[in-house]
Amino acid sequence: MMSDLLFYGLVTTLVLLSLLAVSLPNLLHGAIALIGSFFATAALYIMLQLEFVALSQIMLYIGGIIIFMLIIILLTSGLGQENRYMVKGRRRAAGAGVSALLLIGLLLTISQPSETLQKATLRAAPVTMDDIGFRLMATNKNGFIIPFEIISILLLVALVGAVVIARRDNGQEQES
Amino acid sequence: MNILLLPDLLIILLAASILAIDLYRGKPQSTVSFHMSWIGLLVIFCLLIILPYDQEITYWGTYKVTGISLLFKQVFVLSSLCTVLLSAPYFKPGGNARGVLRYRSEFYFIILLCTFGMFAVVSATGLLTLFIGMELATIPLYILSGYQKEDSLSVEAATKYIIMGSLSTGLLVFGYSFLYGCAGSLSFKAISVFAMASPTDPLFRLGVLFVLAAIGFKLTIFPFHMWAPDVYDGAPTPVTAFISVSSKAVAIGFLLILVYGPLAPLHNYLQIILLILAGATMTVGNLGALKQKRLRRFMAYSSIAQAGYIIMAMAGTAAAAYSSIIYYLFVYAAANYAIFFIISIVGRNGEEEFKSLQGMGKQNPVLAAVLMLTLFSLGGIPPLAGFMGKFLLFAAAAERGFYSMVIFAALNSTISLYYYLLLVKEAYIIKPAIAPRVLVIDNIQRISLVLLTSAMVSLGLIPLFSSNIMAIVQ
Amino acid sequence: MADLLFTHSYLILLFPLLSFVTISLRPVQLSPKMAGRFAIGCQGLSMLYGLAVAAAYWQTVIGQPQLYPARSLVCFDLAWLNFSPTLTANMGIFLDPISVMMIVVISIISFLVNIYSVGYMKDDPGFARFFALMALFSFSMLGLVISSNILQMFVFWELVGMSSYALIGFWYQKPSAVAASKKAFVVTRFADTFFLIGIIVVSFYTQSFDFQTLNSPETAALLDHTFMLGIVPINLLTLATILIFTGGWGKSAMFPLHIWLPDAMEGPTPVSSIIHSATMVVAGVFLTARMFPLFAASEVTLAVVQFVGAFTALFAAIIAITQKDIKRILAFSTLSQLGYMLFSLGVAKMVTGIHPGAEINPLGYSAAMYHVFTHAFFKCMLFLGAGAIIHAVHSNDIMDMGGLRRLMPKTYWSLLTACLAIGGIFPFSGFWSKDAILLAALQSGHYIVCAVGLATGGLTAFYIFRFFFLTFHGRARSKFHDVRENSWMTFSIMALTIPTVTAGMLEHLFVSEVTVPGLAYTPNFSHPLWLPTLASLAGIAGISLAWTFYGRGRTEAAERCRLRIAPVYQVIYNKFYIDEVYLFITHKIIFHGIAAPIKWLDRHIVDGAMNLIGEFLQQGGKAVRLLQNGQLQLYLGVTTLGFIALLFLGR
Amino acid sequence: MTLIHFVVLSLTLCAIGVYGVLTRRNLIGILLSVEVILNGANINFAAFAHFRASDPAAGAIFPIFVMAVSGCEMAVALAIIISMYRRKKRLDVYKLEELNG
Repeated sequence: MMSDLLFYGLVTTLVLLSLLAVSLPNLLHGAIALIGSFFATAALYIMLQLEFVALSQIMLYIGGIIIFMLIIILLTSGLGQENRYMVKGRRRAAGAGVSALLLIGLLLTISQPSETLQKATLRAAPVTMDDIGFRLMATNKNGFIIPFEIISILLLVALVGAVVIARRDNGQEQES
Repeated sequence: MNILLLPDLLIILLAASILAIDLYRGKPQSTVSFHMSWIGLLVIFCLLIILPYDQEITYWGTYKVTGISLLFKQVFVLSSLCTVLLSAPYFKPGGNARGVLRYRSEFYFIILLCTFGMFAVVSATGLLTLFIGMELATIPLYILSGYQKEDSLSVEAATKYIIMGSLSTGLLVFGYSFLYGCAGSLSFKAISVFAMASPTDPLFRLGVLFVLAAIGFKLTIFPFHMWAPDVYDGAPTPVTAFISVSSKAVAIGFLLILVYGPLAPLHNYLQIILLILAGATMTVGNLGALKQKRLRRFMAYSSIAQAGYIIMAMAGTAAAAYSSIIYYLFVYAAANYAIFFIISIVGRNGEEEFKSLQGMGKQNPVLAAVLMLTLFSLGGIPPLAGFMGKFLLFAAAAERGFYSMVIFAALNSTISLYYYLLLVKEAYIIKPAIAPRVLVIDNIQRISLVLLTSAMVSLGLIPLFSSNIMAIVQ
Repeated sequence: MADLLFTHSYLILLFPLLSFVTISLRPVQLSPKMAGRFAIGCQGLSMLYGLAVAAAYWQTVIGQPQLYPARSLVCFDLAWLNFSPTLTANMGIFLDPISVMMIVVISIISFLVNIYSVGYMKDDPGFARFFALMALFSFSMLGLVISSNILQMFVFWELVGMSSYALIGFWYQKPSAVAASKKAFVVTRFADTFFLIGIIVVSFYTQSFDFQTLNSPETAALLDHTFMLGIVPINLLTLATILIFTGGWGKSAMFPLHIWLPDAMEGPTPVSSIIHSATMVVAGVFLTARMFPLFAASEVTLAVVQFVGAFTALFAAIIAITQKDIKRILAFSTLSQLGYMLFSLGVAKMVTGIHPGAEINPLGYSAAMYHVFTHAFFKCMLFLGAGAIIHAVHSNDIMDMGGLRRLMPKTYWSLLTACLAIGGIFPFSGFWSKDAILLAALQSGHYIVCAVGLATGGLTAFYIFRFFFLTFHGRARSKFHDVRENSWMTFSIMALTIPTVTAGMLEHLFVSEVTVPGLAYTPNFSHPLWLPTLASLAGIAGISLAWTFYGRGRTEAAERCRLRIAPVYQVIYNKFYIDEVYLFITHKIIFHGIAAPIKWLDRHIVDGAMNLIGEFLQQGGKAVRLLQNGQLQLYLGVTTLGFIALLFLGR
Repeated sequence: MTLIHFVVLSLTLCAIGVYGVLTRRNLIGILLSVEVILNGANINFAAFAHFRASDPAAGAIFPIFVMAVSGCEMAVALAIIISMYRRKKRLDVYKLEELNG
């Protein structure tokens, strides 16, 4: 009962914060709302007994990506003031209409009778950090060593690429 | 350890060594990385040809090398090789009217690793490898399309590309989550078992539709094609060529793997959707191409239409679809790269537009003839390879009795012939208003064009090749 | 010896290909003059080899009917493309009476036209290119006729179309030539689309591309079932054969797809002579003959062939009467003669059908092939002669000519034989082949078609002698400078008189040997004497009429007559406005602009529909561009909406 | 707290993210909205792993990979945006209109 209350509270917070994140006129506030929604998500993960995922959520998402975004927002604007571009009401309405239609479509699709949902039962044993670590390094048929290696390559490429793109060249300065 | 994994390892090694050597001899004008890349890719291609195609080995649970995946790898390596050769003048001062590209070694490094990502996609046996491979095959393209930093068009293209792309990634992840949720596991085998047991489950179908939409984005299927004309137009030309061939090929590989692998029990359900999408896509591509004036944008619409033809073949049986599509990819790659080489020649000191082709018939008849041959191949005129390719694609759909679709596609390809002839007209007939600029062709371009043209002619005539694909697929 | 010849029969193709490759890719530097000589040499070798193969074929196959009951021989047949384990396309050489006949015709005519072209193209800057393209054409045309399967044939078919496209637009500086080449290409390609679909349909039902399999009764039986397309019942056999025939329809320029042929006369005259009269346009007739047993299994298809042929024969002859451009007269004449060949095929019978009690009668088939043979020579010569005249007087308009008899005596006498032949005057070759065609129509009981043939014969004699008298007789109507006959050109023209005069002797050969494949039946060739008499009378009447109107170079009588029927004449003169209609449609489909009169829309509902399609395409193109307005969020919105549509579609 | 709740939640987040993608005028704002979509997908994974999967560890691992990938994507995107900002001095998505047709 208690957990249900907690769940609904978390869900409400999450949805509200997400809505704020996408609609607050000041981007900086939006980003902060997003951080809040990510904390709520982390809490949900803990309720689902996926502590490791919750940890990554906080460390990777909040600690890495969002902070990075915040820095860029600050870099490209004086404290988010310049980012208040006006959005016309018509456009908001169109966007809201399309996303509402999307939600209706999605919910209609899953509202059909489904075995998957009916057979859903609570799993007994929680996923431990050991499990995750072993699976990531395992070379047997359940292992994920290959994706793990590939993602390291991906990180390297993204790093190199981001540097190349974002770097200010000498020639470019002369031009502009 | 087995020799079958060698190409994949070699390509990573090649990329790493290019970056390492660049660190030691980091002169901006050094062409070491260029020579290393193309020689390395050529070696890998030769290796791919001599590997045994009748074996099937799974490495560490999630990476499987089969004959079909090796065929796809051939396409990817060839495409990268062409891109590397195509890009050579773009790094030289005066090599292109849009300005010079910088960071040569990084460019090749990114291209090579992107190619490795494509390798991973066609070797995947589970959703995770598929996902990461697909991302490795996509994220570098965002970087590459923004490579021409001085050009605001290039930056705009990159911005549009990455934002559309990240939306599609979001859809893709949603799709994976539903597939995983239904099957309870990430492996294709488990998904296949679930699909067999309950093919009508709405959650499962929702996952499939999510994945289809996301891959439709990469494959430029209507209505997910919107990014393509703008990105093709804005990105540097070698990158456009790479996106138009490799990115499309990997998306097709991805779709083939899913449609004929774990989702095979849903084929009856999927084929209708695929056919509708195919018909819409080829129509939109052809209509869009009718009124273009810029070469790269034109190629974007042309390749959208080609994607439509390719999807159509997926209504056929597995063997027919695999063999016709892989064959068509080779043909398509040859024709597209030939066009892009010609664009790069024209673009050396002029805009890459239709009117820059004017006067080519007089000035360089051989180049104009190559252009005409290529366009005829794209338009599907026998005995060029494009005809055989289209014939096989149409036949794959006809085999299942979708005659009306085949007729629709054939009429569509008649429209396409019209706009391909527009380019021929531009090259041969229209008199340039100003004196045409001198076309400079360097040796790399000349040799590449000769090879690509002979490929276009011989792929259609020499049976060895298509029979080989057929044999491997079966 | 004969076996050796057959084994290496690919050499017939190889020589022209060698010539094309050598001249176009220039591995050795050839001066234009040498290129011409080289092309002629290759063409000559190909001709000699072709004749040798024909002789060997005569001796071996026709001479030993017990060994070769089907009268055909597959020289070799290599697997070329595998489509599936059961379906393989081959690349082979197939010799039977009609392909051997075509080899002889094509190689002889190519050779002579090449010689002619040395004179005709003498000072053209594209001299070498011309010979290269001609060699490419010969290669593809020869490949077309000896194909052993339909896919191979289609490949060569398109190659032929491509080389024709390049040759019509040979003088690409002229906008009209370019427009004509594009028109020819798009119209024939449009028809070929249906041909290709026909091939796909047939091959997937029969799992074969091979002509021998396709022509077997089993194939016809396999295809002969009816399915419902919506609410319309459609016989698959009829559908498939009509689809395939559509390819020939376009290539042989039958009404209403004939519009490209008169315009194709923009090419150099030797091109018109070989491609657009003697060989390529016959491809449609050849295709029909090649697939005849399958076509004949469907009565509807044969009726279509017959009707299209008869209609075009009459229609084109009427238009030809009014033309003033020398090459256009001949172009319409070609259309009319092709119509003859097709309706002749259409009246041949394999199954008793339309007229109960009528027997199997393959005479039409033999007659059509015979007419292909004779027509090739005399029409080629007519074009070459016209080319010589144009070359000499630098004008295409017969109203500017006259009195050329004394200036060009050799051309005059040679052309006279050709005109007599096409006019159907005894004993020239055209008389015999037309006689056989009329007889075939009569025997099979198609009296109306027979009457159409007779009437067309009279018209033919009239328009061809109108052309002849206006050109050669009377006084010169404009000043000519320096009219001389070029010896390269006159040689070819005079050489062609030999078959024109003597081909009549081959009638019995054609009737007894060139018969429907797989049908052991010799046509009944007994004549009622009144038929040839009537045909001759029609021809003579036509000539006399032409003489009264235009003899001695007069034009006044005709002018008077023309004024009396002025409105009708105007309509005919403008080719029944067909070109205008097409111009209108194509402009709407292909070129935007030109606000066409709305009136036409009402009067020609079909054209209106076509027009609508074109407009639709253009508007669609605009819409796609409009949607692509550069606004990223619009793109994102379209993508999302597309996904929503997919959700509802996938439910 | 059952599976269906989580699925509805994640789909709602998807729609919210799409709304943001369609209405945000700032490029970084669009990227923020994409993060909302990805977050929804991750919740979906976690929920399926918890309630249904025969292989729950995979469902826990996938979100971590998604986070890493989205990190890469953001790094590249922000680099491109910086490059863009340098040329145009603003990040207004309406002004991306040089390429069209």
